[in-house]
This record gives sequence, C-alpha cells and structure tokens, in this order.
Amino acid sequence: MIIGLLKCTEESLVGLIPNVVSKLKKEGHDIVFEPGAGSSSDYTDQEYLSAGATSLERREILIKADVLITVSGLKADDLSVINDTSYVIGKFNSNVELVEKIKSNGIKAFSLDLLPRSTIAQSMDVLSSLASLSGYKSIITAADNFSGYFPMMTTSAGTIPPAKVLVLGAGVAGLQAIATARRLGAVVEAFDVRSSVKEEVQSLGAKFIEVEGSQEDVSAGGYAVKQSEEYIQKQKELIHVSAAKADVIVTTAAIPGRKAPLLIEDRTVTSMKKGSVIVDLAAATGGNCALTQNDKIVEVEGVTIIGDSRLYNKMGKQASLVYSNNVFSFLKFVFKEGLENIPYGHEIVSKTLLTTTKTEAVSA
Amino acid sequence: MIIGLLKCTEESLVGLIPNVVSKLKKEGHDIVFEPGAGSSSDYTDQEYLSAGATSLERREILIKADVLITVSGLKADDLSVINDTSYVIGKFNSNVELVEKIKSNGIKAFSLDLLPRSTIAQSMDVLSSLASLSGYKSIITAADNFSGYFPMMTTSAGTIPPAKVLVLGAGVAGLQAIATARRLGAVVEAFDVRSSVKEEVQSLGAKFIEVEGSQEDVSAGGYAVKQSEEYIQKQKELIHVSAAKADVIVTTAAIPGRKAPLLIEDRTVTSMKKGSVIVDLAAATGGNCALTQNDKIVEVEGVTIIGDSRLYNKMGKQASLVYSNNVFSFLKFVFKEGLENIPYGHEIVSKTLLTTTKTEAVSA
Amino acid sequence: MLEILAYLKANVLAINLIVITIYLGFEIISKVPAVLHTPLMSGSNAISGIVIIGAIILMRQSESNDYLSLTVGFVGIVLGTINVVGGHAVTNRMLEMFRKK
Amino acid sequence: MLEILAYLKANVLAINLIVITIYLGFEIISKVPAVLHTPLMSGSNAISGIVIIGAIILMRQSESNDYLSLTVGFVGIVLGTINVVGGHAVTNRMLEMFRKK
Amino acid sequence: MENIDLLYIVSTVLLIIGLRKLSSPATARKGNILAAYGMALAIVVTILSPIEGDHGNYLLIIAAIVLGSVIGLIFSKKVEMTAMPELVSLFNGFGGACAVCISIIEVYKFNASTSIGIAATTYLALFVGGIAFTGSLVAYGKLTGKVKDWRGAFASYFNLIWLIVCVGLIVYQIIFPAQNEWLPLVVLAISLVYGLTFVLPIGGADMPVVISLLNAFTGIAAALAGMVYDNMVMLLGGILVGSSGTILTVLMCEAMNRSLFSVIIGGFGSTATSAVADEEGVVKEASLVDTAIMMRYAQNVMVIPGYGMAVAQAQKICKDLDKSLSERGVNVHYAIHPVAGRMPGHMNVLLAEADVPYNKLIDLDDANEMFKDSDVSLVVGANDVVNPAAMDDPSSPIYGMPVLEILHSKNVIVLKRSMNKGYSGIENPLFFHDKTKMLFGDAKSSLELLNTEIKGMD
Amino acid sequence: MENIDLLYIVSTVLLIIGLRKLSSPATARKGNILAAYGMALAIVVTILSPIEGDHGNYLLIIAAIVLGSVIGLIFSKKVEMTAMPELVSLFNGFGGACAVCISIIEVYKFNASTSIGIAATTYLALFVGGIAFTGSLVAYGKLTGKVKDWRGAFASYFNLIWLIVCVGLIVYQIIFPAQNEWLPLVVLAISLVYGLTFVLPIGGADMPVVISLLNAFTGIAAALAGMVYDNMVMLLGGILVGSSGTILTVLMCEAMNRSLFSVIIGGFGSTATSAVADEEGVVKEASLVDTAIMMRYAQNVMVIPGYGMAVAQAQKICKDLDKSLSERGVNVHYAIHPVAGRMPGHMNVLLAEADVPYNKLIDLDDANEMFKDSDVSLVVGANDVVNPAAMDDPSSPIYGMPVLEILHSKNVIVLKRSMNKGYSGIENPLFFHDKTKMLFGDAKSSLELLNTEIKGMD
Ligand SMILES: NC(=O)c1ccc[n+]([C@@H]2O[C@H](COP(=O)([O-])OP(=O)(O)OC[C@H]3O[C@@H](n4cnc5c(N)ncnc54)[C@H](OP(=O)(O)O)[C@@H]3O)[C@@H](O)[C@H]2O)c1
Ligand SMILES: NC(=O)c1ccc[n+]([C@@H]2O[C@H](COP(=O)([O-])OP(=O)(O)OC[C@H]3O[C@@H](n4cnc5c(N)ncnc54)[C@H](OP(=O)(O)O)[C@@H]3O)[C@@H](O)[C@H]2O)c1
Ligand SMILES: NC(=O)c1ccc[n+]([C@@H]2O[C@H](COP(=O)([O-])OP(=O)(O)OC[C@H]3O[C@@H](n4cnc5c(N)ncnc54)[C@H](O)[C@@H]3O)[C@@H](O)[C@H]2O)c1
Ligand SMILES: NC(=O)c1ccc[n+]([C@@H]2O[C@H](COP(=O)([O-])OP(=O)(O)OC[C@H]3O[C@@H](n4cnc5c(N)ncnc54)[C@H](O)[C@@H]3O)[C@@H](O)[C@H]2O)c1
Repeated sequence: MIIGLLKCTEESLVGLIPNVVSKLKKEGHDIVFEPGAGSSSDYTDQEYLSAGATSLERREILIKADVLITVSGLKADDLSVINDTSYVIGKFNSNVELVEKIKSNGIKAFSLDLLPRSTIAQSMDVLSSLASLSGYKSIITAADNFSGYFPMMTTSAGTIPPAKVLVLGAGVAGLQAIATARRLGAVVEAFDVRSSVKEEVQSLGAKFIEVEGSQEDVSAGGYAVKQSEEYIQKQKELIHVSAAKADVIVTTAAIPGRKAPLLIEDRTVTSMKKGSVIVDLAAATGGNCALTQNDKIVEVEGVTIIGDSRLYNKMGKQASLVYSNNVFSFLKFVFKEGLENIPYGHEIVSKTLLTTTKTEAVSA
Repeated sequence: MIIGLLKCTEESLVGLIPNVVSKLKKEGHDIVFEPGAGSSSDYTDQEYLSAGATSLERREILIKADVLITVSGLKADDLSVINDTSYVIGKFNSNVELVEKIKSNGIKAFSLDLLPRSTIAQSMDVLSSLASLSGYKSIITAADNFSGYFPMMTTSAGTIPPAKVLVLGAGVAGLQAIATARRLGAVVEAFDVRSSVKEEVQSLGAKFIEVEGSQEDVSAGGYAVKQSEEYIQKQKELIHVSAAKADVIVTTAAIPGRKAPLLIEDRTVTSMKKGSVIVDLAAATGGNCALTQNDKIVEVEGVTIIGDSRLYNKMGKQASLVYSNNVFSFLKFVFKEGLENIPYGHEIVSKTLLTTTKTEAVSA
Repeated sequence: MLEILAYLKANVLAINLIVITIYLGFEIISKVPAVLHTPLMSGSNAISGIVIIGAIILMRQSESNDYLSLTVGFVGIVLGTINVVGGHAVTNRMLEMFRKK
Repeated sequence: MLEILAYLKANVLAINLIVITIYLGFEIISKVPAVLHTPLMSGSNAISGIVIIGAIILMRQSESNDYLSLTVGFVGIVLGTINVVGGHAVTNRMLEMFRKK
Repeated sequence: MENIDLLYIVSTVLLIIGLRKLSSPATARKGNILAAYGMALAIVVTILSPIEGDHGNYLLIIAAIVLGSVIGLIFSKKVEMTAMPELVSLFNGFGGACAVCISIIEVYKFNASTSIGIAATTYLALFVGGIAFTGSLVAYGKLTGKVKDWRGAFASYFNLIWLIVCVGLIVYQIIFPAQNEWLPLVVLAISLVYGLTFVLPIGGADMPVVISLLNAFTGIAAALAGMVYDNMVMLLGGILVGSSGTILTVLMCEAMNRSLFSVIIGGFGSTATSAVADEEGVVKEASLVDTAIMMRYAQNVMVIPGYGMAVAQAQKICKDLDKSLSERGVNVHYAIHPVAGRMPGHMNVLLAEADVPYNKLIDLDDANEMFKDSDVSLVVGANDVVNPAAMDDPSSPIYGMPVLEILHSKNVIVLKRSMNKGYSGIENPLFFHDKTKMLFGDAKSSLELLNTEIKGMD
Repeated sequence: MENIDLLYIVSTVLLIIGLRKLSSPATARKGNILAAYGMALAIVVTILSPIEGDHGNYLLIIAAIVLGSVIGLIFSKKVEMTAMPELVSLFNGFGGACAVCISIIEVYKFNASTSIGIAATTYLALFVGGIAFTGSLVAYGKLTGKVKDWRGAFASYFNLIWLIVCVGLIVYQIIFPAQNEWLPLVVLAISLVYGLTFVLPIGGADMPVVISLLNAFTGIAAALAGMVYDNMVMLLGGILVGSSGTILTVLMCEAMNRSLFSVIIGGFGSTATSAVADEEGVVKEASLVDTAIMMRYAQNVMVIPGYGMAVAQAQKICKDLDKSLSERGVNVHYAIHPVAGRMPGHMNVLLAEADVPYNKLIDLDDANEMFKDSDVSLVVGANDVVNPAAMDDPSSPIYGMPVLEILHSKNVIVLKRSMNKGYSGIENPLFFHDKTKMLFGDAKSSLELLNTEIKGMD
C-alpha cells in the first residue's frame, strides 16, 4: 500500500522518521512524503529520499496515499481532498474542532491519543511516549530556569541543600519527572489521586503525599475521575504546604475530556520562594496552577511559571522517533492483513477510529 | 568599618546577599547598599534593610565606604570618586581596560579572580565557586537544548541509547559538568592537557581521553600551559573523532591570560549529528570551538553552539550566595586585624591587589 | 550401679574416644551450607557402610560348613558393599556440578 | 621397629584418641575470625595450664620428707595456678568488649 | 601383616577428613574420594589382618564384594539426577540390613561367657539396624511414590508400644541370659515393624530429613557392631556418621523451617507440601538452595526485572547478586522489556541507580536471541512482560505483543510474592510451565537470601 | 570417691567446648568460663581421686593453689589493656616452668622398670617445657621492651646444634638407661638455652606468633606429662592446646602475611616492623582486626571522605560498611569538608551515587561539634581537610583554614595508600598523633576488608 507522510506545522514532529520509512519500505510499502516534512525535527528531505521515499506535493499525497500519516496537522482544506477509501493516522483528539470536521467529512481517521491504555496497545501509545519526553523535559527545563543547584553541594562557599521538587499527578509524565529529578539529586515529593500510584512513586525513591478519601473508578481504565469537594479541600491544603517549601513544582494532573484540576492557587504561588519554578504540563486544558498561561512563560513574584503541555516539542527529533515507532506498530497491527481486513472489533481500532457511529465504521 | 555594596549591572549577581550582610553586621560592621543592588539576583531592597543595611546613593557609597564590594561592575566615573583610603573588592581581571584604569587611578582594588588556587584560599575562590555553577549549568542548558534524552531508555517506542557527552578541559567547571552529566545517565568522556586530571576524571566515573606528550609546568600553579604543535595536532585528531560521536560537548579549556585553545574545528562541528549541542564556556576568551560566538547561541548545520563564559549568571541567586560567601571569607582574612593591618605579605593579598608595583602596595 | 561405674572406668579410654569422636562429628558438620545437605547425607551414608567390616569379620570367623553364617554373612557383605560403593559413586555424581568449570 | 609397632598396637586406643583429639583441635580453630586471635591464644594458654594436674599428682605422691620434690612440686603448682587462674581472668578481661551493649 | 591393623588409624583419619571435606562445596568431591579410599583401606586391612578363629572364606568374601560393587555401581550410574535421594535411601536400607545380618548371627553365638555389655550392644545393633533397614525402604517407597502416606490414628502409640516391648525383651534377655531361640528373632521382627510404623506416618515432603536420620541410625548400628568386634574403624566411623548424621538432620529441619520433633513425633509433616494446584496446572516452588546452586554453576544468567523489582527496591541487591555471580565466572545480563515497570525507561532508572553498566542491558530482540544460551532466567518481579500467552494464546488480550521468550532458556526462576496477576490482570501460564519454579517472597529479601547462599558456597 | 576420675571426661568435654566457643566472638566469654569450670573440675578431681602412692600433702597443695590464684588474679586485674599480650606470654612461661618442675622430678624417679616409652616421654616433656619456659620469658621481655633483638650471625646454627645435642643425649639416656645424675640437668639446661636462642633472633613484631607457638609447646609438654601420669585430662587438654595452638599460629602468620617458616627459621622477622619513624614522629599502623573491633563496638563512627575515596571509587563499599555497622547498632555519619575532593560538591556526588541519605552528611561546623562524641573517626583518603596544622601551626601555609577537628574524637583511623602528601603538598601532623592509627592500602580494598571482618564478627 501507499503510505503518505504529511508535514505537520503545528508541532515540531514528523509522523515517520527516515529510519521507519526504510522499515516500511522493506515490508513492501511505498512511501510518499511532503517536502520539508522532517525539517522541524531535524530530518532532511535527502534522508527521506535515501530511505526510499518519493517526494510529492501535499495535494497529490492526499489523493494518492492509502494511508496518510501526520501528527496533529490536518487542515480543513485537506479533508475534502482525502479519498473515501484512505485512512488517516495522527493524534487529533485534543483539537475538538478538527475532530468534528473529520467526523462530518466521514474521513476514516485513527486518532492515536484515543488508544486504550492496555498492555497490548502500549507499543502504539503515543500519549505515553510523548508524556515520558515531556516529563523528562519538564525537569530539565525547570532546572534550567531554577536559580539554584538541584543536588546538594557542600562547598567552601557554603553548603547548598538539595532542591525540593514537588510533582503533582504521577502518570507517565509525572513518574518520568520524578525519576529525572531524583537522578539530579533533588528531594522529591509527589501526589496523585489514584492511590495505586503511591507504590509507583515510592518505587522511584520519592515521597508520596497522602490525602485520605480519594475516589477511584476502575472502569476509567487507569485514568483519574473527578473528586469530592471535601477531598479537594484537604488536597489543596496539603499541596499548599508542600508547594510553599518546594523549589520546583511540576504538575501533570489531567482528567481526560475535562478541564485540568486546579491544584495550585494564587496564594500558593505567592508563598513560594523567589527563583522557584513551576512547570505546568496541564496548561493546554486550563493548567493545574491558577496563574498558568498556556504556551507562555510568566513570572509572578519571582516565581517562573512555564505553561506547556507539549514540552516534547522541544525534543522534536527524539519525539518524532518515538512517535514514528508508535505509528509503525499501529500500522503493523491494523493493516497486518491488508487494507481490507482491518480488525474493527478490536479495542485498538474501535477506540481510535473517529467516525460518527460504530456501525458506520464497520460497514465502511 | 563601613562596607559599601554596589549594584552591578554587568552581571546578574550581587556582591553580598542579605544573609551575609547580617553576618557582617553581627561582626560590627556598617553596611550601606545601593538600591536595587540585589534586584537582578532576586534579592529585594527590603531584605537588605531587614538585614540591617542602610540604603544610600551610589555616589555617597563610593565616598563613605571603607570597603566597596561589587562583582565586576565598576564604572570609569566611579574611579575618580573613590577615596584613596578605601578598598574595592570585586572580580575585574577579565576586563583588561578596567584593570588598567584602576591601576592608573591608584585605586586599591582586590580582584578575587586573581586569588592563588591554594587550599587556604579556596574559601574565597570565586573562580571555583562560579566555575562550579557554570559547569553544572552547562549540562543543564545542553540538556535543555539537546533534542534527546540523556539517560538510556528502553521503551515500547524503541530503545534510546544514552547520550554521549564530551567534556574538554576538566578544571572545576569541567569536573562539575562531568558529574552532572553522569548523574543524568549520560556516557561521558573527558579530555584535559594536565595529566593529573585523569585520575580526577576517572574518580567521577567518566572516561579520560589520553593524548600522549603533553607539556606541564608545576610552576603554573595548577593552570595549564601552552602546548607543542605536534601535541596540538594529535589532540585535535583525537578530539575530532570523539566529538563526531558526541551528542553534547562542553568545553571549558582555558589558559589564564591567553586566548582559549582551539579544540573543535569547523569540520568537527559539521561532522556532528543534527540536534547535538556544544556549550563553550571559554567563549569569552575566543572559545574552544571555532564557530563559537561569545554570548550567543548559534546553530550550524543542526548543531546548537552556545557560547557563554558566564553561565552562572543564569543562576544569579545561587551565584550571588556563593560569591558573597567568598567575599565574606576574603574580608575576614584580609581585614581580620582592621583596615590598617592588612597582611600584605601573604600571597592572598599580594596576588589579588591590583597596583602598579608591589612596593607601592606595601608602602600604601 | 557400682558395677557400671567400674565397667566405665575400665573403659575410660574408649569412652573418652567415643565422646570426643561424637563431638568431632558434630563439629565437622555444624557449619555446612544448605547446598550440601543432600550430597553430605549421601556421602555420610556411604561411610555408614563401614558396617561391612563386621560382615567380613563374621565371614572369616565362620566355619566353612556353617552355611547359615556364611549365607547371612555373604548377603551382609553384598548389601554393605552396595551401600559403600554405590553410595560413594552416587555422591560423586551429585558433586559433579561442583566441578570447576 | 617391630617393638615399636607392638607398642603402638598395644596402645591403639590411645593412639586413636590422640589422633582424633589433634584433629579436633585443628578443626575447632580453623575458622576463627582474626579478631579473636589474641583472646583465643590467651584462653588456650590458660588451658595449657592443665599441666598443673601433674604437679598436684607429683605432690600427692611425694614423701612428706622429700623436700626437693615438695618444693619443686609446690613451685610447680604455684606457677601452674598462676597460668590457669591468671590466664582465664585476663582472657575474660580481653573479652569484656564483646559483651552485648 | 601382623600389625597391619594399625592402618585402621589411617583409615579412620581418611574417613574423618573425607567427611570434613564433604561439608564444604569446594572440597566436597575430594572429600568423597578420600572417604572412599579410607573405606577401601579398611576393607583391605580387615581381610588381611590376623583375627581370632580365622577360617578364611576369602573366595566367598571377595565374590560378595565384587557382586556388591557391581550392583552398587550399576545402580549409581543408572539413576536419574532427580532420583538420587531415593537411591540413597535404598542404599542406607542395605547398610542397615548388613548390620542386621551380622548382629543376628552374633546374637546366636552368645554363650555364658558373653558379658552383659557385649550382649546389650549386640541386641542394640540388631534393633537399630532393623529400624534403619525397613525405615529406609519405606522412605524409598514414599519417594518413588510407591508407598502412600499412612496416617493411622494411633501411629505414635504403636511406635511407643513397639519400643517398650522391644526394650523390655532386650533387658529380659540380658538379665536372664539363658539361650532363647526365638528371642532374637522377635527382637528383629519388632525392629523391622518399628521401622515401618516409624516412617509410614511421616509426610513425603519430610523424607529427606527422615533419610538423614535413618542414616545416623545405620551409623550407630555400625558403631555398636564395632564394639562387638572391638574394631576401631567400625566404632569410630559409625560414631562419626551417627553424630554428624544427627546434626545434619537437625540442620535440614532448620533449613525447612521445621523442628525435628515435629517431623518425628508429629509424624504429620505432609502439610508442608510444595506444590500448589491450580486450574491451569501445578506450580512448583523452587528451593532457595537449588536456585542458588543452579545460578552459581550456570554459564549464563539472564535477569528479567519488572515492576516488582521497583516495588521491592531490589535493584541494588540485584546488582550485588550479579557481582557475586560474576566473580564466580557467571555471565549475568539483564533483559529489559520495553514496557516493564510503570513508565517508559523505568528499569533503566532503577538499574542506573544500582550502577549496572549499560552494556549489560539487553533489549527485547537481542534478549530473545540470547535466551537459548542462558542456563537460568531469573524473573525479578516481572509478569506481563514474560507472559507466553502473548505468543501462543490467540484468545489472550495481549496476544501478539512481543514478550521476552524466556522459556527458551534452560531454567526459569520467578521471584514474586504470590500468584497475583500483573498490571494487565491476566493469568500467566509461564508460572505453570515445566521449566519454571517460583520463589515466593519479596524480591529484595529473596535476592538477599540467594546472594548469601551463593556467597556461602565457597 | 572411687570412681570420681570418671569426671575427668566431663572436664575434658568442658575444655573442648570451651575452646570451641572461644573461637567465635559471640560465645567467646562463655567459652572462657566453661573452660575455667573444666579446669577447676579437673583440679578438684585430681585432689580427690585415689592414686597410687598417695601421701596427701593437701595443705601444701591447697596453699600453693591459693597462692597461685592470688598472684594470677592480681596480675590479671592490674594489667593495662595494651599490656595483655606480654602477660599472656609470662603466664605461658609459668606453665612451661610447671611442666619442667614435674618432669625433672619424674626423671629422677626412673628405675629399671621404667619403660622406654615413659622415659622418652618424660624427657620430651622436660625439653619442650624448658623451651616454652625461657622462650616465653624472652618474648615477654621483648614485648615490654626490656630485651632487644639479638641477631648473632650464627643464631640458626646455634639452634640446630642445641637441638642435635639434646636429642642425642635423650636417645643416649634411653638406650643406656643407667641412672645418670647429671644428664637430666644437662637436658634441662640445653632446653632452657634453646628457648633463649630460639626466640631471641625473632623480631619484636612477630612476638604474638611466637607466643602462640610457645603456647602450643606448653600444651604438648602438658600432654607428654599426661602420658607419664596416664592422666586423660592432661593428655587430651594438652593435645588440644598443642594442635589448636599450632593452627592458631599458622592463622596468625597468615593474617600478618608471613609464613610460619619465615618467622621461625628466618628468625629475622623484624623487617616487618610496624612503626615508621619520621622526623615528625612515629606512625602507628592499625591492624585490620583492631580497627574492625573498634568500629563494631563503637557507639558513633564518623567517616571523613576525601579525594582518596573518589580515586579509589570506594563510595559504594563505604556505604556497605555503613550498612553493616548500622545493622549492629552503630551510628554512622559522614563529615563533609567543603573543599574535600577536587571540585565543589565532589563528596556529594560520590555519596549520592552510593545512595547515602542526605541527613547522614554533616557539614564542617556541625561535624566539629559532633567529633567529641564519636568513638572512631575513619578518614577515607582525606588529608588536607583533616590537617590540624591549620589550627595550631601558624607557620603552615594552610594556617587559619577551617578543618575537620577529628582529634576530638576518641580514635582516628586513616585509610590511605602511603605517607604521601595531599593536594596542598604539606605534611600532616595528624598522622603522627597519638590517637591516630594508619591503615595503609587502597581505600576500597581496606574498606572491603574491614567490612568482611565486621560481618564475620557475629
Ligand atoms: N512501562 C510503562 O510505561 C508502563 C506504564 C503503565 C503500565 N505498564 C504495564 O505494566 C506492566 C509491566 O509489566 P511487568 O512485568 O514489569 O510488571 P507486572 O506485570 O505488573 O508484574 C509485576 C509483578 O511483580 C510482582 N511484585 C510486586 N511487588 C513485588 C515485590 N515486592 N517483590 C516481588 N515481586 C513483586 C507482582 O506479583 P506479586 O504481587 O505476586 O508479588 C506482579 O505480578 C505491563 O502490563 C505494562 O503494560 C507499563
Ligand atoms: N574541593 C575542591 O573544589 C578542590 C578543588 C581543587 C583542589 N582542592 C584541594 O584538594 C584538597 C582536598 O583535600 P582532601 O583531604 O580531600 O584530599 P587530599 O588532601 O588531596 O588527600 C587525598 C589523600 O587521599 C589519598 N589517596 C589517594 N588515592 C587513594 C586511594 N586509592 N586509596 C586510599 N587513599 C588514597 C592520598 O594519599 P596516598 O597517596 O598516600 O594514598 C592523599 O593523601 C584540598 O587541599 C583542597 O584545597 C579542592
Ligand atoms: N497499559 C499501559 O501499558 C499504560 C501505558 C501508559 C499509561 N498507562 C496508564 O494510564 C494511566 C494514565 O496515565 P497518563 O500519564 O496518561 O495520565 P494523565 O495524563 O491523564 O494524568 C496524569 C496524572 O494526573 C493524575 N491526576 C488527575 N487528577 C488529579 C488531581 N486532582 N490531583 C492529583 N493528580 C491528579 C492522574 O491520576 C494521572 O496519574 C496511568 O494509570 C498509567 O499507568 C498504562
Ligand atoms: N586549591 C584549590 O583548592 C583549588 C580550587 C579550585 C581550583 N584549583 C585548581 O586550579 C586549577 C585550574 O582550575 P580552573 O577550573 O580554574 O581552570 P581553567 O578554567 O583555567 O581551565 C580549565 C581547564 O582547561 C584545561 N586546559 C587548558 N588548555 C587545554 C587544552 N589545550 N586542551 C584541553 N584542556 C585544556 C586546563 O588544564 C583546566 O583543567 C585546577 O588545577 C584546579 O584543581 C584548586
């Protein structure tokens, strides 16, 4: 089949890196790519050509390809051009408008950020891969913006205590942040509503802040659910106390499909030391910190607040690598028996396929 | 005695932090400070006031204080105002012009960057303190600019090998860079002309690249000396090979009073992978990399080159803390018997005092 | 009672010997790693075949026409030898794995 | 030669006893940690004072007017007792430090 | 030739040193061989030395020895590695039988001049030998599965009665030393029955302890016979086996966390069964010691860390174990599954913390290549990532996911705390596989125990 | 009373068990006490048991025992901890002298009916006892510094000649057993001289080994005397001391890295002197064992890491040692000097790598407060940062620099490879201080050895 690689201008990622292109080529697929597809993530057209892909205009790709690969970049114009029979793979779910349009246009698009968080799906799980990068980067960025050392230092110019890092929300990104901060020698505390996370946090050598009385819902598939008022109050108080002592806070708390929970209030920020840093990875859905501004770095009373839900974009090359590997696994899974025999019944397909109704998808 | 704290606009450092001001206060000194002295490093005037200092105009401070504390900021106009009897403490040596003017004006200035690198002087050694910060920061900045992970990661989206870090010049900054990179999980190689450094490098778990036939001079007091042509050739070749494989290079090689040695040539940079990062801490004296531009970040064929000899300025608060502690130790040492009985004979004084001739200093 | 004491006193050397040997047996084994429990048991079982000495003496002392003694003695020797030879051989096999690679 | 063999054979029990006791002595000490070398030496020195038994027997067997024997025996007992009593006491002091805190 | 029996001393010393060396892994083989020399020497000396009332019978003796040797060798060569304990038990029974043979004959030689001491000793030898004989046979039967556990409600009473009756008879015989045709036979019969009733109620799992105890019995019988014949090497060899066998029995009980008392008197040791049955099959528990030996003498060991290693914080001790093994010439690697743990790179973080060099970390594909060469795969708190259902069970929710194919390795040891499921909540057939043994417990403490065991091995 | 000497068996067993327990730190005290009981029992039995040719003399005997006990107790209570080896040596000499006393008397009791065996045995007891006697006295003299090393060029020839002469005389006496008034005295004289010439050439540092060897001699003398009197407890106790003393001697040599041969025959063991003299004073070397004991039984231990720890990469093993000590109830902290190492925070990097918790790291000022409570300060490859010259020698280039004032702690142990200087290139008077002992060698291996030793202590 013909796989088309589209350039994505929204993020500095590319859907397939040259390396993966060669692998697909070896499996007998033809790959066409939009010139400059990899430029934002340091892959040249030349590399794509040597990997065996053919360069084509975007429009032509849209028409010719059986499967179109992108990241989150799909323009409204594109939709009308795309063939009925072709599939689109990307991550669209955070863009509500686009999803609506895709659905209304009847495009058979797979949105990888809708994958179930099951063991079998993990090799395609772009959320995990990218969250891991963001988590790592959140600490690196925080360290770069923080005006002190992370590790403890006993020097002739004074003993410098280790930085205190607080991680709120210990999902994939949060855990990676914990691990990275610990590597750098910081003292780390973490908090999450899901109590199973406690063990995971401790397994990384960090302290877990416990708030009693959280609500959990196994049916949420590992995701967090909304909490009771009383709980939220207790949690806020505890977080406030820990945050005021922290040098660096990384927040990653998210509830899929909802506004991010507000965990750090104004008063907490103002009680923090000057030179402290907050990295809010939940910025895109409103932020876990009241003062976060999405995709901006603001300074409030000496505290730097970085609002960025897509920090992985700062590591475009690496991010593209993991993303393409995920896409590759997804392709292998969905099209293992060709374009015609897609396992619609499987969770992986049914959850990611953006179509108005399921029956439609099956009949398609 | 009256200690005057000047605001320094050249660097985001302050000569005394409020904490140290209190300590001086307790020892019976009066401290006057220029408003906004600490603003660039996150210390407010309010904090100075509560520490017991008095706010004064710069001019008045220059006139009234027995000892003036600054970092590197001393303006030409200031010089004429400063009293014959007062002392100035700062770090001026990198500013040749200023040093000349200080000397010609007969100002009794101590430049702390001229301190001997002896054990006893270490608690005043601002070069060490700041180099340590720069070394740490060089890795943090490199990591922030690098498009990959530092640690090895075995993930479902592929196994990501650990980053390769090359440190050239393993003085204080270089060693700290090695330690920090190792903490983050990178594989580190290092190189220095001084062979004693080999043991130090290995003690931090990094590999030492050996080039045979280096010249050393014990009389240089631990500093490096200029090397033979043949040696430089061999060294260049070895570095070229290692550098081409490296993801991150931190260079710190310096020879006091000379241009920094050129260790990374154009061809080396172009042979590096895209997305790699070079941090050149020797930028101020010409840089160890041919393409470095001082105080700039440039990108050459996908390689980010950060030229910054004063990275510690990015950690103004912490840097001010260590600097002030160094100044405090220096004050205690030099003025332990008051303004009149300065131990001129001691290395620490004689090496740092900027005066035209030694005899003059002694007669002063 | 006195008789027994006298008997013991007469055999004081033997008693000393027995006591010390018992102690030696304890001492030798008291620090054996668990790995060796089975092979040691096996080896010590082979040593317990020393009872064959008795069977040999029995045979040597039997009249050539005392068929009962001869038969029983013969069986005793065979059984004892199996214990000794088989025991050492099987112990050796168990210990093969400790051979230096 | 034969005489010696016969002598040995007559004393086979004693020889066995001696051999086994020697072996036991080796065995007991062979795993001692270096920490204990000195106290052990001291304790074992105290035990070597067992020679005092001989001195006591000597005294008991001396005629009451055999002043030489009595004197030498007396000195022997005194010296032996010093060895025994002093030895155990000093060993005990050395071992004080191993007392549980 | 006159004084050849002085060589008994040499023989005794060889036995002692042999036994001593047997108790340390590094010297055990040598010890066994030394003991064998000692034994051979003793036999030769016995044949050659002058004795009272010698009638020769050398041909018969030699024939019996040859016959016995051949049978013994055949037995020992043919036996499966796994069937060795049975065989030892059988051999021990033969030793006991030998003691029975000689003492029954000696009893019938008693006459008026026989001292009480000798009489008592001979009867005791008969009695103890008899118990060792049938007891060992029962143990053999149990180990081979031919004899089932028998738990008569009155088992211990029976035993008590036999004991009393028998001691009574012996005392009677000694006090009234009139020749009694039937008495020795009765004693013999009782001792044989006693052997049966003694071992029958004891659970199969406790058999090794019982064999060790019966071995001590044989030793005692030999020592008693040695007294009867006034033979030093028999006496001392027998005592040695008797005392060391007793201690060994106690040690074995300790290693199994049981008391000797509960094994013997309780008689109901079978609660400590080592197999847990499940709908999917049977789970085999590994013994610490076996696992330690297996690893110590392996060429290649592959460690498969999973989330459990993180939970147990077992990374450092795992590195220590690695070090102990490496120092002993074992190659240790770590197979890192991409989704092991709970975040990407989780295992990397842990192992970096423990300073495991990067080149020991093998990723999925390479690891799957390497398993065929690994003697032991040690799963440390991993579950889903080693689930073979992903390969061979199309109905499994993880079917098709690449997993670590550790069943290609020769042995699999799994360290986890229970039979609980992993993150994905599915059953893992690996745990029920033939090659797999489970070592239950917190991974950290299991690894610590393994490490201690391995270090103690030389 | 008739059969009271059966109790000798109990006494023997007590001695054996006592000696056994003495060889493990946890039971050593109990062992000593058991052995003392055994000894007391033996003495009581000897006094009470019926013997041939009994003349009583109880008063004298008791008087002698009381006198000896009092003297022994006084000696042992008064002695300084450090002077104990001397005392042991002296005691051992007394034991030897006791053997001499009895055998010289017994020799003069020989008559025609005396068997060759007894005669030879008695002479041997005399000879061996004599050597033990004077040898021990010389060793005592050397340890107290009263006797200097004597290195006659022909020392070993002398010894050989004495040996031959003496053996010759004994053989002569045995073959021609005519009563010879002077012969026993000559043998005695030779043995006494032999004791002198045997020990005199051996270096003072080797004295502990020599004492142990002489102790074995006393044991052998006791055993020989035991044969003479046909006394079991003497025989067995003596043999026990003889054999265990010999092994102990070998072990002590091993621990000192010397061979027994080189100690005895070489005679010139004094090359292994433990004190290095220097213009500044004398450096004392610590023994591994003493250090281990000291740390094991300390309340607080302070570790002072320096650049040497980094060079040796000893941080992990240092953490292991910390763990071993902590498990045994010792508080371990790390005093971090601001300029330790070669870059700011060097020690932090190392200790973080070894996962030492932050709260164990004490900085300069706090550490200087804590030293007075620390029983042992363990300097691991630090030098300049613990140089007291900075405090008290105004001429020192580092005078006035704050340093770790470790001399406030009770003991200082320094781990380094040599007497080399540190970064600043100045001499360190700490190393010559009374409180300080040096443990030379790579810090990593020294720490490893210490750790093994400490772990082996229970
Ligand atoms: N890597 C990622 O990014 C990521 C993220 C989220 C989820 N996951 C999922 O997590 C799973 C990872 O697989 P895995 O094999 O590493 O782990 P797993 O399948 O979750 O199994 C872990 C096993 O460790 C055992 N364990 C827990 N604590 C232990 C302790 N203290 N000592 C000994 N054993 C202990 C548990 O058994 P007992 O309770 O019986 O001891 C459990 O069965 C996959 O299903 C993966 O999809 C991965
Ligand atoms: N912290 C900084 O920023 C910095 C930077 C530059 C210089 N310095 C200077 O470095 C010095 C630091 O003091 P320090 O006490 O840490 O170190 P030091 O004074 O340099 O002494 C280190 C000692 O460690 C011993 N050593 C080296 N390798 C060893 C090994 N493998 N095993 C055991 N011992 C070993 C050496 O003695 P042997 O050779 O006898 O073994 C040496 O005497 C100060 O003078 C300081 O001013 C510090
Ligand atoms: N099966 C797999 O292999 C796999 C792979 C990746 C992730 N997962 C699972 O998916 C789940 C979600 O991971 P994610 O990182 O995408 O989560 P996410 O980005 O949706 O949320 C991040 C974290 O924020 C937490 N959170 C939500 N509300 C909070 C509040 N009010 N206060 C504090 N914390 C709050 C959540 O519990 C979560 O841990 C996790 O359970 C993870 O283990 C599974
Ligand atoms: N006494 C003390 O306590 C103390 C404190 C701080 C530093 N020092 C010593 O001062 C010395 C200098 O330290 P610094 O960090 O200020 O040095 P620096 O900044 O002057 O130079 C940095 C490093 O670059 C190296 N270098 C020079 N030319 C090179 C070339 N051509 N190729 C490769 N490397 C080259 C130097 O050897 C040096 O290690 C070191 O010896 C250090 O140990 C001592």
